[in-house]
Amino acid sequence: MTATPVATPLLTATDVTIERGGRGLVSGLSLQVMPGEIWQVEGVNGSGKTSLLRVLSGLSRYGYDGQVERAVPLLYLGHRSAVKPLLSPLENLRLHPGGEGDHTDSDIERALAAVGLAGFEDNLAGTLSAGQQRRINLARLYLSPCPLWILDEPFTAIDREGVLALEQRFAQHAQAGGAIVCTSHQPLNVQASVSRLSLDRERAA
Amino acid sequence: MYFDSWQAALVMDGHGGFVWAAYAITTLGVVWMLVYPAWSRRRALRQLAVAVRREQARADSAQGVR
Amino acid sequence: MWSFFHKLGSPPWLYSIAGTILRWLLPITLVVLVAGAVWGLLYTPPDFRQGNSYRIMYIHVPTAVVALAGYYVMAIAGAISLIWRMKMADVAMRAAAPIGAMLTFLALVTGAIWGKPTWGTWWEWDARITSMLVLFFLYLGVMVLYDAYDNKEAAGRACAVLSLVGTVNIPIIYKSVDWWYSLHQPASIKFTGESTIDSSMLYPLLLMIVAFYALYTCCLLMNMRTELLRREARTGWVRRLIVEEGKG
Amino acid sequence: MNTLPTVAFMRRLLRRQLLLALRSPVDVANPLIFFGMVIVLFPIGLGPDPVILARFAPGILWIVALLSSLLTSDALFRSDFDDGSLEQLLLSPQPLYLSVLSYVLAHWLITGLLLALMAPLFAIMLGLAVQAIAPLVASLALGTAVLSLVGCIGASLTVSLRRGGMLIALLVLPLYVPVLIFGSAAVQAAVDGFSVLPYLAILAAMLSLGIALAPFAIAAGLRIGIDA
Repeated sequence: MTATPVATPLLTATDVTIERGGRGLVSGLSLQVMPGEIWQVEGVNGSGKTSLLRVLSGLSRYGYDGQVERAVPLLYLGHRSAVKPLLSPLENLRLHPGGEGDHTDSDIERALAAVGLAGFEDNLAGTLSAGQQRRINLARLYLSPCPLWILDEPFTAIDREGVLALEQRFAQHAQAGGAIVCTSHQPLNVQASVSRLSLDRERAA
Repeated sequence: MYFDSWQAALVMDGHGGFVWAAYAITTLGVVWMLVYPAWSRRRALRQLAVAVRREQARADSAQGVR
Repeated sequence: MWSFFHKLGSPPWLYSIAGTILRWLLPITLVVLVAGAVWGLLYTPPDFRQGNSYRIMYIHVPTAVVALAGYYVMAIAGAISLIWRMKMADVAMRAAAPIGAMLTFLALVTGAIWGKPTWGTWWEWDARITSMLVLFFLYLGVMVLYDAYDNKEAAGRACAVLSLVGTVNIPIIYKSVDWWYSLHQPASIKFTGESTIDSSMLYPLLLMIVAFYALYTCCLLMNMRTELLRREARTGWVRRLIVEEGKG
Repeated sequence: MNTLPTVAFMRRLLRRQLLLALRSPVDVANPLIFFGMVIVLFPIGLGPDPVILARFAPGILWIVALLSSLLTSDALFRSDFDDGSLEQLLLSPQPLYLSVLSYVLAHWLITGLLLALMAPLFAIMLGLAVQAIAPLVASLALGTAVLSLVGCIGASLTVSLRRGGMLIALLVLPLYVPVLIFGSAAVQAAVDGFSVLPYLAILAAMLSLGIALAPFAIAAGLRIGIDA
């Protein structure tokens, strides 16, 4: 996807204010995510990272003030891995409620191999470990055509090689003109410009 | 008045018990519908007053301590 | 007009306007209620078929009518809060539920008492009473659902959806219960569907219906004021209010 | 960007629900076992006299079918809500209004239709007149579809609540009343030898009203539940 002449932002959030249980988590946040950018949202636990991501992804439509517009379809990977234990990884991705196009079995197998699940395609997801189940979810990063990714702590329960592979995938996605907004407790070392958004500074300001 | 005496009004040719019972229960209901909100508003105000006073005390003690 | 609609959204303004309305509406309501009751009880002739027991109609019919209307008021408030996201409409819906439930309960009790002299049983599965019972459960459903949610804003929205679903279903429930009653019960005394009601009985009934509508409005406004206080507890205008009430 | 056409996406969701149901046959069998067990309670409670049982059979069969359908509506969205699939569904580009219909259809196929097909067995046990068995199956098949739609509304409003099970019954049972009225009346009419078509027509009318309106409430309920 060549960068369009004047880069239109994939995601624009204007003056977003989120309050949870009386505590002001985010106030007056404005954000523009341009193609090729990777944003890392930092903050201590409970600083509202997940709430912000849910608002940016359009999952929570109430409970916040301000405007969020998404110009492109979105891939959201949350804390929970959206994997049905009774289905095999192959079936999980083939029948995914995410609504993306139909993927051929070979695409799915290639994606599962990329996240290190080669050979596990047909066991029931219930028999796999928690880390492996999260990888089924992460396999969607290799399948989904959506340019905008919003990832909530994608690296939890993933070992070191897995993290490295994912960081390469992030860089590749950013270079291809996609954009990523993610939260993570460890700094991202990616061959791309990473913009940081710290929710602690936001609240302190 | 349709009834010639209070006695007749009470008895209502035998139906008085039902009629007056129904009116009594409805009166209780109406009284409850009117009294409950007023009472709960005053209670809410009292609770808020206590909360404000406690906040004040906390703020003063914080100043005092520093 | 638009400024009025906008102002309706500001809690302190609504709190004070409700107060002023109540100051004159409440006494009028009480007077009309007592007048209607006395008129219906003592100054109207008995019904040639049912004798004096029909006097319960002067409280059964108004409570039933306003209870049903109350459900629609609640649903409309819910719809406004859901569609235009007006907090005040959510307050109104929250305040309307218990009043409607109480009115439905009163309608059921007075209907049951009225049934004893008319049919000889305390509970007669008459069409109107059965539909009223279903309406009572609809009210309970809304109140229980509100209580089940921890996040009270989500609770308000969920109740708005439920009460809208309820309003769509109420006409269907009433029609099907009417049909069900006529299927199993040959047309005996049609309970409240008095075909022609003598004018001497009609006027007190209309007066009582107006009285109960006024009562509903008063209770709604009073409940809304309490609800406003609870929701706006940390704002400045409530603080000033507490200070005034403290001195007053 | 090849998002799936809506109908294909609905078919995918339906296949997914049915595959999940097949993978846990116990969940499919539960409502049927419940249906059978509760039917057995009535002769024990009312006495074995076939005349009494036959007279109440239409009502009993319909009430128990209604309760079985209610029993299973709590689990409709709960497992998807717990493992995060529901979030993905809400974020999918396809209209939620149509996606929830495949959930309802799956629930009806798994519980409603199976109940209707099993009902003749229990009808015979209760001594229902033979000519009323076919109308019973027809009215149950139609009626449980409406029950699934309304049950789905209850499920979506309580999806985020921990103890949603009992709460659904209170929310949804008042809305079941019209379906029960015309469903049992259809079977009663068949017993008395009258034509069943008008009742089935009314049930079908309720079904079409439900298909048109219920998804709005279900979609709204899910969006509210996810955000609670």
